[in-house]
Amino acid sequence: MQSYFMIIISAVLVNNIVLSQFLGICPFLGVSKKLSSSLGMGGAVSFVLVLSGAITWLLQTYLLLPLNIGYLQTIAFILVIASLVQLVEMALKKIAPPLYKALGIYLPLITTNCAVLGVAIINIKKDFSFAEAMTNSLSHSIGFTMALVLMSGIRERLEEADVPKSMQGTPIALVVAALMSIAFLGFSGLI
Amino acid sequence: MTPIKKLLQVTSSPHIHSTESISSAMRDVLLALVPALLVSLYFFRVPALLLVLSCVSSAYIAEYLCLKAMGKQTPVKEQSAVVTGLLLAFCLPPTLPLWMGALGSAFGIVIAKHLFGGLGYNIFNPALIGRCFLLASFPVAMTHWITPIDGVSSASPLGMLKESMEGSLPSVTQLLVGNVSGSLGETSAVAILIGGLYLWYRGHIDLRIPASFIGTVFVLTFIIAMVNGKGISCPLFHLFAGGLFLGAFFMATDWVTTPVTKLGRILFGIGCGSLVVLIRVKGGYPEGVAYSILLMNVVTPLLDRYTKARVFGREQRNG
Amino acid sequence: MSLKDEFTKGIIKENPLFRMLLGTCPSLAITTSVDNALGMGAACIAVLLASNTVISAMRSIIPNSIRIPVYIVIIASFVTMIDQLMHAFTPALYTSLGIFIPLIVVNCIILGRAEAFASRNGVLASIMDALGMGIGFTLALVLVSSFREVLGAGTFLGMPILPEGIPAILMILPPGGFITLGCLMAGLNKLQEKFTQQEA
Amino acid sequence: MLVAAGSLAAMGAAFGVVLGVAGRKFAVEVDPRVEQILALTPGANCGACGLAGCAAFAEMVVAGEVKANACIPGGSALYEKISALLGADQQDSYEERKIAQLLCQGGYEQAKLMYEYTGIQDCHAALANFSGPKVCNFGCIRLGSCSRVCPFGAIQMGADGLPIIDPYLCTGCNKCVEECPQNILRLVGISHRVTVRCLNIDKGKSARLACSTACIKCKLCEKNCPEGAVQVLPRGNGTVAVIDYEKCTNCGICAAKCPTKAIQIMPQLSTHLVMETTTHQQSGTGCQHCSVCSQ
Amino acid sequence: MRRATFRGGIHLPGYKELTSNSATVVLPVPDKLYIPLSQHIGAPCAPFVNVGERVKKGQKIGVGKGFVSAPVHSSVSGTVTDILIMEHPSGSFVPCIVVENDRQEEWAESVKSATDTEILSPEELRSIILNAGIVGMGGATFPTHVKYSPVEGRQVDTVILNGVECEPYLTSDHRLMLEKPEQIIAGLGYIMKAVNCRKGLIGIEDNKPDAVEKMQNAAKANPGISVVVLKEKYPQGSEKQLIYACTGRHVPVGGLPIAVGVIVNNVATAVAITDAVEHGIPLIERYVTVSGDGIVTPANYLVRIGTLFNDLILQSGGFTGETEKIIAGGPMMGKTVFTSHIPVVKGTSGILVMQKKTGKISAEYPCVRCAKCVDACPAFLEPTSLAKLARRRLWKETEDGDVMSCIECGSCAFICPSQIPLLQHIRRAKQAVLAARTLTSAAQ
Repeated sequence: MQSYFMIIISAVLVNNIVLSQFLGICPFLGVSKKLSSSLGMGGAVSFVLVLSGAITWLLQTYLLLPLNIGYLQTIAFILVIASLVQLVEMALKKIAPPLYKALGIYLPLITTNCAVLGVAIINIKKDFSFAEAMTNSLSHSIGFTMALVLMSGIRERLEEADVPKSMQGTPIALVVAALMSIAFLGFSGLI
Repeated sequence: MTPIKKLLQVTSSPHIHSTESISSAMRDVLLALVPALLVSLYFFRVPALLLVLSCVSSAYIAEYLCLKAMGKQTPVKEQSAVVTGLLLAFCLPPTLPLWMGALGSAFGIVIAKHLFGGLGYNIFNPALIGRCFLLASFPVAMTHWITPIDGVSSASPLGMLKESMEGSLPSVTQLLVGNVSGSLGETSAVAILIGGLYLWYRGHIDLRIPASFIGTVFVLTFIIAMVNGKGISCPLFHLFAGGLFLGAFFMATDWVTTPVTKLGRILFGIGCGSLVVLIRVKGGYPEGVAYSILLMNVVTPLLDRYTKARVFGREQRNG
Repeated sequence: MSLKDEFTKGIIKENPLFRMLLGTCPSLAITTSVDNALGMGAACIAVLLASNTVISAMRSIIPNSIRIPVYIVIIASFVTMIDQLMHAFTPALYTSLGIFIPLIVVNCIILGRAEAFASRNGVLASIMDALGMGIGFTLALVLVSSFREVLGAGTFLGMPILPEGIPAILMILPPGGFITLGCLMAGLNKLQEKFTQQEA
Repeated sequence: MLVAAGSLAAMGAAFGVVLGVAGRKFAVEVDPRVEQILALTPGANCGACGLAGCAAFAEMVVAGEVKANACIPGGSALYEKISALLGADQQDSYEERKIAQLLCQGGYEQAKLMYEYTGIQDCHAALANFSGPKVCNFGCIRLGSCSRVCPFGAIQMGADGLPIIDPYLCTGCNKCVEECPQNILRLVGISHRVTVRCLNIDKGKSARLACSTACIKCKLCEKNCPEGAVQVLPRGNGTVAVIDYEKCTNCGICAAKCPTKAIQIMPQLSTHLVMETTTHQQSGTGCQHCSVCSQ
Repeated sequence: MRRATFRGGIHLPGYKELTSNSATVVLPVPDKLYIPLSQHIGAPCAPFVNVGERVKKGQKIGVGKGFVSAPVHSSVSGTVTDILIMEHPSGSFVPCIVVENDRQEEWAESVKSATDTEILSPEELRSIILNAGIVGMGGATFPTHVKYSPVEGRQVDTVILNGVECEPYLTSDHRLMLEKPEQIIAGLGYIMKAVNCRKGLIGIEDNKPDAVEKMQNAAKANPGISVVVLKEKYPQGSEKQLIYACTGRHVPVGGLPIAVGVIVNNVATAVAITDAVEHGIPLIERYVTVSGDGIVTPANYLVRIGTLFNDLILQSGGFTGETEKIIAGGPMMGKTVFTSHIPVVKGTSGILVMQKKTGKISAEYPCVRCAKCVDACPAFLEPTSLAKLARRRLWKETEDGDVMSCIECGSCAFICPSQIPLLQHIRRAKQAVLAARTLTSAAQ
């Protein structure tokens, strides 16, 4: 039990995927201008991340390792993720059109979201069991969504701020991320 | 009768205004910090004075240069940078090299305040950003504590707790007076309380934040002490040791970076309190006040958004 | 557009990191030292060069509808090769870059150039484009990492520059990455503002 | 080696099959034109068209609920392509370029004030007090609401307090015209160079007392116009000089005769610049804050 | 005793001692009176007389169109010399009937004392009130008879008289309560009768203990009436806040007090009703406070409607120092006017003259989010957020932030340490929201 708790705390707070591991920076900077879109992006990434985490773990354990072709990990994983994203997109379109409308435009962006591939690789690197891998994927996606939502709250408030012209847009978002990251340093040592 | 010479002014009401202004409020904050400053000067002597001067002057110069660079009016009467510098100095160890204090002060003012547009627009408390920047950058210098008056190296009370040196813990009375090692302005809970209550009396701070902040820390540490079979001294120790009072009365109540709604302020305090206990008890640092307030600064926009008061007369039951 | 222009545009005018905001993840993660930045840059140049060449050469035979998966597979193959090579020949670098080597696959620069340039241009132009973009990216990485290494560790390429106790460790921690990149971007914005004003 | 190639191929095949099956199973009937238009769009999902992304835009265009020129980043090129695809008639009638003109010259020196306004810089807010600070109730409030709504930075407030409209930057978007509470901003075709820059309908005497450059209804313009294009006509509860652009030849006699200089003839705009800005205007570019550029 | 009050609000300096202790002066009637045809909320009146015609005191000279209107009466006998467009204290231009005073003070035929007021039915009372042209005299000038018209399914159970007078400087209601307590109690009795209700309350702030005592003594005449002593806090006199303080009820957003079974009237309105019911006299005069630091001798006056501000100011010894502002009403909610050549109307409770003070106006700072405005807002809005949205012209968002619930009391702008004109930004947003609503309803 303790170890699962540690995985969650580690992934959400201490080693936050965005603020300390630098994965998924592009959507973090790009889709965090509005709270609604950051929630959508967070939801879409979480969904794909957990699903791909499961499939890549199974693939690694039951196919790549037995066949002794671990070095094909990168190709195999990216194939899984790319197909998965497309599959999810098609399925959502058919099964849940409202959800598709909400998340649809974010899905294509996820293929090249390094958070998804990154977490899949971390799951393998850390020799997690399946349950641990799932916990890890879920916690990372929670951490991602949390960072995104917090960021968008701040950026909505920055809309009315008198930010110097050359700092507007991405630079100030990076500074906000830096200061958030300083605040998150407070969690270091929790595990 | 004096005739009307010029055109009359036509404006929108109200036509009278309270005498309060930003500068008068900042003056009150500075005044409220005086007791703690005097105590720290008594205990930590010349090094403390020099560090305070270095932080304050660096903050003021940084503020001046930033305003100049951005083509804004220079702050003739504005003491907000001085307050930032002073608050930062209060949460630094008295032995810190002066240049480090000045660097942290400038970092806080430039990065956390002026890049966001200056007064009123910052998301994070500049003084705390300065402190955490220094702590992360110079961990050795930032954790070197000395005892009051004689200035011998010694661990801070919370550090002793962390390292399980419970035998050598100072008494609660010592903590109240401030006769312990620690950051230069944080040690005396009583002096800070006096300043905080003055601010409250002047109407500048809302007691909701300090009360819920300190209350949460007390309740949580009390529960932990009960579970672990320790006495009442443990929660009291947590209240008066470290920067809890300074943080709760002067930093968690910072206007700019905390929620404007009443419910938001209570949640802010509870959040800060919980995070402090989490970091102190489970985390890697002995002290977590600065981080907890910064973390809640991050959440402030969302708190404001989701805790809006119900407008008078909207869906309220009459009774 | 001449081949020379294809080459130079990636270095300043369309610099992938500063102007097009591509590849931010590695440029924050691995810029703790100039060594890492050079290694990462080299790896990226190699993958970019290879993938651009191959995709440009094959652009007429890849069916449009499945082009993205095909590109990804091609890129992933090259990344795997680089991964293996680095593992074998530069083990120290391999460890310090860690997970970010396989993650070159999803570096937006590479897929972005494949989609935006190599799939529409000839092999030679694509090679120039890849070189320009790759060198532009590498220079950006080196710039960011120089600031961080000097200020955060007090060294440059491992050589001590600042005395002990002076460097602010924060700069090589995650916040330092964000701050350096943010301030550099703001600085470049400011420069460009001045530049355009002078032109006008 | 063989294992590697084989398993990769197998994986590829497996995913291909799954995707193929899924593609058939989850197929949603879509108008093929939607896909085609979607392919044409910039794909930035910037929302400048007012819809949720490019896919929504494509759907709405096919449904006819949105005009193809709503896509700002796509510009005229996209408009033409979509029009060709949908077979819609492209508008080919030449529309003269229009720019905003201020129909008031009551600057600080000309117009008298009733009171000194202090408060927020917004014309609507000032208007709530006795119809604005000027004695003349038909003129510019001079608080620059128009300049703040202009998306192209074409309106600057001049030294006399009146907005100055840069004819080369103005795209005729109508934003300022909608904003102005006094209705003294109008879109006028660039070939119409003579304008009555006063809308004061009060009697000549009170108009002159209010402002030194008001239309005082002396009818000198009416009497001197060789084409009969200028007339003092009833407007609201009073009268004011009005130009009939069907007849006006830009001869400028009325402007020369007008004793208060309420009628003005504008200098000819540089054709080169107008040409350039006209295309700029038609393609609808100019920053729409769609964030395409930052992506 | 715990004083009843509302949540939020601010404490203001009173400046009431300037005028509260001296008896009201009856102002000599001027030679010319300018009687505006619009002295109420609603469509303006049409003139009922022609230029050159002779009119008597209390004669109807303007009649309203529609239900929400109130007629206008001549306040002197004399000749109509002109009908012209004039400045009006509400900040607009309004047609006014100019009556030249013949000093005969000859009453119109319609003005006669009632023989027995006990037998009047609610309908008769309402028609008397309508014909007397009585409007809310606290400043809102809402036609009073409209308030008393029965609303389907709503029974009024409490009538509250507003004797709070929370605006600084103003003391006209205070003097009225001291000088005419019996008429106020009688008027409240007629109102209760007109709306069929047994309970009457008079709300007075605790800074007027003499008025409280006077009213408590007078209230002994009617067992249904009692005095509620309220805490001194601004805006205690605002309708919804007063109802909450007196009864604990919340008037719903966008609703009228009748929605919670309450009617609120000003004490001055009650006196006007007594005059109308007992003597048949329409609303032709009122109490006006003339005060401010720009006036030589501040005082309260009993003034005929249509008297120019100038006459009042002259009577008070004229201006002192450099005049900066003339305010019709109190300093918190009153409107500035640009000339003293402007008539007193039914809603003019005070005239304030403010002196120019050097270095008083300090620059506006950015908002520091101190939330003092949020704490002060009696409607529980977030003035700072609304003003920021209004500045960015996000009208729809201000509407979502309930900007229309603002009662425009000015507490936020008074308290703001950054000197941001919060209320004016909010007013601008309300203006824009209303314009958008008109547009949409026109489109439908």
